[in-house]
Amino acid sequence: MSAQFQPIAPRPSPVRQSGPVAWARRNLFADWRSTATTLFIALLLVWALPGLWRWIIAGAVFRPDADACQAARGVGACWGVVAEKYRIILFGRYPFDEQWRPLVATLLVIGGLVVSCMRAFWKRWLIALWIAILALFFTLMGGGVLGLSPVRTELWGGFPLTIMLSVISLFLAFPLAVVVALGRRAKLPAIRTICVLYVELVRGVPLISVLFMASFMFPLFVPQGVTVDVLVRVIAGLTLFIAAYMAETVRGGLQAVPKGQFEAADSLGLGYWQTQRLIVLPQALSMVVPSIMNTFISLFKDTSLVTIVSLYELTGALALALNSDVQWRPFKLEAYFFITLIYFSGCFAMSRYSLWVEKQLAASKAR
Amino acid sequence: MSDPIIRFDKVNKWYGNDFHVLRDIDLSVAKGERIVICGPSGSGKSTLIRCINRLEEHQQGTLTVDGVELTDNIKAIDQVRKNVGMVFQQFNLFPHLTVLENLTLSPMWVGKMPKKEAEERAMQQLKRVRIAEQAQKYPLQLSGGQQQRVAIARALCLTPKIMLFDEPTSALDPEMIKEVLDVMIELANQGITMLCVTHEMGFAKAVADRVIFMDQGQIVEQNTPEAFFNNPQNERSKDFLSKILGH
Amino acid sequence: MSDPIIRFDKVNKWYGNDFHVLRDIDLSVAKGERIVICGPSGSGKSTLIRCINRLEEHQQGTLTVDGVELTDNIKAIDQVRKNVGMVFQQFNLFPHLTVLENLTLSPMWVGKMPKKEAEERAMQQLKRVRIAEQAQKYPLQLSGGQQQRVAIARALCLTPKIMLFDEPTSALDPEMIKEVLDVMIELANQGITMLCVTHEMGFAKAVADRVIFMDQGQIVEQNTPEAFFNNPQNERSKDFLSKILGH
Amino acid sequence: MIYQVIALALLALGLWYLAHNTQLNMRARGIQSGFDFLGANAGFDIGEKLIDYDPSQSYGKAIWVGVLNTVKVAIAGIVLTTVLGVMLGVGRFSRNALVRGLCYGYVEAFRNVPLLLQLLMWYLVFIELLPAANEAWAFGGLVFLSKGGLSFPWPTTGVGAVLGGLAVGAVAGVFWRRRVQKRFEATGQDGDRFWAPLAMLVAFALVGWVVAGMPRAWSVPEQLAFMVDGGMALTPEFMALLIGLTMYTASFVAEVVRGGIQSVSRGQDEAASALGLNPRQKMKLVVLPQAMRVIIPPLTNQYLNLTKNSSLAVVVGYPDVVSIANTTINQSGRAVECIAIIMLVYLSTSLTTSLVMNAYNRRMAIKER
Amino acid sequence: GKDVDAIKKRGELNCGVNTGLPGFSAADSQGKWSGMDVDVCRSVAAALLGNADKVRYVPLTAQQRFTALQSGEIDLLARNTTWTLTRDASLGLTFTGVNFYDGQGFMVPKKLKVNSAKQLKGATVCVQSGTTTELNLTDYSRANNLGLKPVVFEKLEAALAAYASGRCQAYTTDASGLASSRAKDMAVPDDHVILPELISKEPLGPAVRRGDDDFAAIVRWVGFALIEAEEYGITQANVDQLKSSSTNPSVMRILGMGNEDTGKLLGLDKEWAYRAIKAVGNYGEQFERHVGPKTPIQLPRGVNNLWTKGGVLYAPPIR
Ligand SMILES: Nc1ncnc2c1ncn2[C@@H]1O[C@H](COP(=O)(O)OP(=O)(O)OP(=O)(O)O)[C@@H](O)[C@H]1O
Ligand SMILES: Nc1ncnc2c1ncn2[C@@H]1O[C@H](COP(=O)(O)OP(=O)(O)OP(=O)(O)O)[C@@H](O)[C@H]1O
Ligand SMILES: [Mg+2]
Ligand SMILES: [Mg+2]
Repeated sequence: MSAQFQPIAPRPSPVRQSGPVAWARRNLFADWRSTATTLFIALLLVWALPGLWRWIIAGAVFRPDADACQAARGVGACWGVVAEKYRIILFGRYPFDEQWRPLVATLLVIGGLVVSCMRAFWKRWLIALWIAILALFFTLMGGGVLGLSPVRTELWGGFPLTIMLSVISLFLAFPLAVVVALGRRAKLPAIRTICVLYVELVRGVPLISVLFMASFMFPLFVPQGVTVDVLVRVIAGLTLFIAAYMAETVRGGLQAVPKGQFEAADSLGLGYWQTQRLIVLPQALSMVVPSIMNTFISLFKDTSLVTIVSLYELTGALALALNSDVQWRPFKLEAYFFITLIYFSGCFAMSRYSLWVEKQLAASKAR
Repeated sequence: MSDPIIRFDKVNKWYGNDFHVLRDIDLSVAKGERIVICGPSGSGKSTLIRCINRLEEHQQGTLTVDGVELTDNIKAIDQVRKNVGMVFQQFNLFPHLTVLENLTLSPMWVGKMPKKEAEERAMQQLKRVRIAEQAQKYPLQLSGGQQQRVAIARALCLTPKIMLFDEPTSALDPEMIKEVLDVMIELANQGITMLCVTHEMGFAKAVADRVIFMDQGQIVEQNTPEAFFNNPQNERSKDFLSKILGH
Repeated sequence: MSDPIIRFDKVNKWYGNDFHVLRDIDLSVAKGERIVICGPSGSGKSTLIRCINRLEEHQQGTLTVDGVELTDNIKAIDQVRKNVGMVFQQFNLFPHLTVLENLTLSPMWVGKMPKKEAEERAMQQLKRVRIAEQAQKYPLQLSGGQQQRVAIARALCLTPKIMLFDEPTSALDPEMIKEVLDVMIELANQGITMLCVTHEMGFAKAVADRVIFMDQGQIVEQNTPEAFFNNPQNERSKDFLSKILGH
Repeated sequence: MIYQVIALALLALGLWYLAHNTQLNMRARGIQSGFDFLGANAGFDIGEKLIDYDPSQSYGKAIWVGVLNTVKVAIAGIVLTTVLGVMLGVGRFSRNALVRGLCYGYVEAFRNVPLLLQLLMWYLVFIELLPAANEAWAFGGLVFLSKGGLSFPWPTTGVGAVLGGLAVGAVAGVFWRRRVQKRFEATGQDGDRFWAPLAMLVAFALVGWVVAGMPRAWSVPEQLAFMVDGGMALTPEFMALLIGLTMYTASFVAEVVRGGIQSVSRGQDEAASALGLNPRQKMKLVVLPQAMRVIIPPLTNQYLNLTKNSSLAVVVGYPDVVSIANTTINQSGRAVECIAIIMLVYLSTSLTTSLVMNAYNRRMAIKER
Repeated sequence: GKDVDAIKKRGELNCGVNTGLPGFSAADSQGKWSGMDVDVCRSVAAALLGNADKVRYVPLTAQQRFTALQSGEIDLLARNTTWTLTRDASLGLTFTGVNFYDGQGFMVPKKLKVNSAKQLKGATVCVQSGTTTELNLTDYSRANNLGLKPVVFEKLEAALAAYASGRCQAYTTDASGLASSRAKDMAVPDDHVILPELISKEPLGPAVRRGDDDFAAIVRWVGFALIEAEEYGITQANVDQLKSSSTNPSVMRILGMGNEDTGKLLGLDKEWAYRAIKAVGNYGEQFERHVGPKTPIQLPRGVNNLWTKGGVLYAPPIR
């Protein structure tokens, strides 16, 4: 006697909400204020775009021809400066004939980064891969074996140096950050205090004073006669600096692991280190992947400061390329745009990626 | 049946373009009627009652509340919202305001009522839900049951003709459920029109004039509580009831 | 009564310096006994059972579990935890591990069992809770009821002598509660010692040997389920029962 | 316990080792140390200064000038960053897609490029594109813009009176708002809370000017042989630093603001709608007060970052504390001491800020059980 | 001494030089360094290590230089550094002599039509920070009541770029630097003039860290040897020939011929000066090669001539 349930078949919505006209109505001309704003901005663009177009494309000089550039000044950009100088900008003072080596080395590291970004490759062998990549990187850059002529570190420069500084510092800072973060949550007050002091002190000062210390005062702190390559000292400075920030990030992740996880681990009889390693860290770290990405982005940008302590990474190499060349120096702005583009593409790609990871994490949480 | 205060007429709603969440809903609610809505999770219960004060908008059919048809017209929506009180599962009290401020907010800013008068009315409603002594505390300093009672009082401060409840007890501890249900039963007895999404069968039996069972965006069955619980007409309702009453 | 497997002897516990949460608890649990603990929120039920595997430590009195007295001695605690399985209200599964890995974690790392053996045992337990087919999924891909059953299986993988349940069904949707209760009833029938904090009276009636009612950190009343539900001896229990059975 | 003792001992040993080496090294190399040099004659001039300073004064004073310069750019930067950042952050929620897009584009463009590079570019733009100081662009003969900077007229007298008028106007504005609030509470009738107080500010400032005898003695910049003199001048170094810091930090502030607004749960918004509040009331009464709690801590971090980043002034030749300390290092050779001073300056700003912030957070914390 | 030992052990001399000052120290795009200051490094390396190429150049800004020397980052500072009392006495370093006598001047764009520094009233002047230049500018401005406004840059290049773009009306540094910059760093050198006033004495010379007098002596005497070489007409070209055939006792002493061994007293072998001359030539040759009238920098020999030719170069005798 009881009725059968008869579902009404779902129909598609009568109000199609897509289509460019509908979109524009909702997003550009919703009411008079919106319409006015749209028109105002459109006018601005109409006013500005042709000039920009002329400067960037139409009136620009693309050939490495200084006289043509000089003639086009004020009308069009001189991209010729990039065509002329890109090798010094990208590789600094690295011996000209050997520049394929930094190129290959950099591509290797970038490849490694791309691979590491893919979830499917988050396996144990990734660490081995990185060790291999870095070993190759240094072999290629430094030479001295396999018939490669030796190139000393002070000749390393440009983009490879930028990449190397950021990647190495990140790798070194990471374990330190984990230890400090765990230390900040330890029950032992002495250890906690040390960690807190470290983090707060480092975060309180600007990076350039840390770099200055690392590059010029370091020898005062060690016994006489001991010398350490300036590159190594700068990396140490960057590492100590970034680790303090990363430690806070990791601590955030640790705090976000619910108490219930610890209790469950306890009730299963796991010890402190087992709990940290098997339960807490995997969850905390995967939660903070996006923030670590962001730390990496700022590290990548911050490496530009090492030019202040006379290392010729990308920004420094640009100064090297142009400052002493009267012919091309007037076109610094164009050269700046060139490396801006490099930094921007790197950072933008990474920040997009970190957003994507964040979404993935949120999705996996919500099932 | 007197003139209905709420009328759904072939109301359809979609989320996005494809997700058909309310399907051909026809429903009339008379003044003073007390309705309990139940059904499996995701069946569209919340969506249904949120359409009534236009927290969600429907795309097809007509929905008339207290003589006002709900369209894009902002005036009409404001008009309706003044007459409809709503209580949420998660209470949604404003944590940065005291209990009293939570209650006077709308009367003062929307109803343009002087502060003193608004506070008097608020205290009345707080007494009605029996927590007048908590007026100066902040919401998060109260227990769940108390918070939900504040939420009810806040809705009552609008002097609404209709009260909507969306699973008001499901975020509460067993003991607190009773506090809240008691307050709701009192309200029901005062003759206010009431739509309540809940699985508290005891409550349904005690106060509902009608139980509505929904599944997959449709109203599958509606009946008096006795008839519905003792003798569900539809396969789907039977199945559902066997599960939630089974233990 | 045979030799008790759990013995509270004048156990007292404080949170901080002032908050006296367990007061002079005396309780013996015999091997194979099935106990349901109920009482108002904040009465110390959770604290009581969490003392048994020392997620909380007591400050006064002696607590002996399976012949081991619980003190600061880490060895003893490990010993006890191996024999006591616990199921939490919020499941507390490890979301980054598959169901199977959740189950084999403790046998492998604490019990030093080879992986294969641990997995076999895990599959057995998954079958016991009837979700063997979900072994390769991640916890968050399962429904609440399934998650809680995994949590039970995980506790069972310790081959515990005692199982503790802290409101195992209260975070579940009405429809899922039944799944979990069914599994628990099966377990109970297999004769494992069981302490369960719950307000599911149906369950208590079906399987409990004894119901313990707590209030303000004390055991107020203990009795067989029939006696307790039909004829509570204490004012406080009467009051409580009237509330939770009232609706 | 054992771990703690070991850790402490290791730390102490490490520190001692470093200190010991430093001392040995300095002694071996005959480097003088100590802070006595702060009293010695500095001998160099500083291009921009907020207080009287001349080269015959001490290093200490010179560094203090640098600290004030840092504070100047930091405060100006913080104010501008806040305004710009909030506008950009709120713009992300605009109903107009162009506004949304522009705000998004801005944020992505500016936060993904190193600040150093941006500073260099701004400075380059200033000193390349503007006319030379001897042929400055003049706007009405009053405002001059050139490679020498931005010069504009500045009253030589009566500033105090006008400021006094402004203060009175501010008080009057506060009173007005209080009256509006009272009337609102009494009758439910809301009044104007923004325009009237603003009018009062302007009016009282005018009154102040009149009371001071309507001074017309402005110092007006004028074009000299190879510079613009007089009035108030902002140097290109300062402007490049300020604009660079502001534009960069604002992109982060915009994200903070956006996050804060998004953090207010949808339930709050819905509850407010259900109570009949209109969108503006919702924003003002429900969303913003709650968003502020989320926004303030990261916002403070951005302020601190801005202050720390102002140390990049050295690349554009603005005499901030780092730049002057570096010069001091060079003239006096006291590297360790000067670096210590730099760190101390920055640490004390961040510590003070954190203390203030913690106090604020405690006061604003939502009261819970 | 220990520094000498350390350098020998390392087999390389760490030499601090300017980041880029044509004629004194500048690297070409292959990274090859050259200039007067670079020759100081090379000659010392040749004398001490036997090979002028065993030098690691550390480019330094004015601000970094003393810290770098104090901290041991470099062994020898050859970076157009002015010898002053304060620096000599309080920085823990020793100046070993002067390799260029200079004075500070101003460069201004020709179109300003200024022909004396006294006309620069109120002008903005670009200057590198942490230099004596900065101090002299201040003194001069005060003494003549000019109210000059300094704009101070960390790096020479930045200061120059700012001047070149017109940010400052004048640029000030040592006259040699002005000439060098005018020639190499200005798009059209003739658009700029160097004003006649020299407002200071700037004896530029190499400095070493205190604590190893032996090393200081080596650097000092290598410098003297190159001046003496000019006096006696020893050049890079004829040094080999002279070494086998000269009979002039002074020349023989300098080149370590016969049983003359001046090197022993310095802890070196007897051919130390020979190697230095062979590597970089005598002082006059260096001057001609790097900054002389035939170079783009076009500096006259002026005071930097031998005392016998009206200059102030007067090396103590090597004996
Ligand atoms: N804003 C939204 N956009 C898209 N889908 C939504 C949205 N809100 C709800 N839904 C979906 O619509 C369906 C009905 O939702 P609704 O909240 O009305 O169900 P319900 O009957 O109240 O369920 P519950 O008992 O779980 O509260 C669900 O499947 C839900 O996932
Ligand atoms: N870590 C803690 N620190 C301080 N007080 C605590 C802590 N944990 C619990 N309490 C307090 O101890 C009392 C007893 O807590 P317990 O969780 O045992 O109660 P319960 O009977 O399980 O209540 P419920 O039914 O709400 O779970 C409560 O008042 C609680 O607020
Ligand atoms: Mg719902
Ligand atoms: Mg509990």
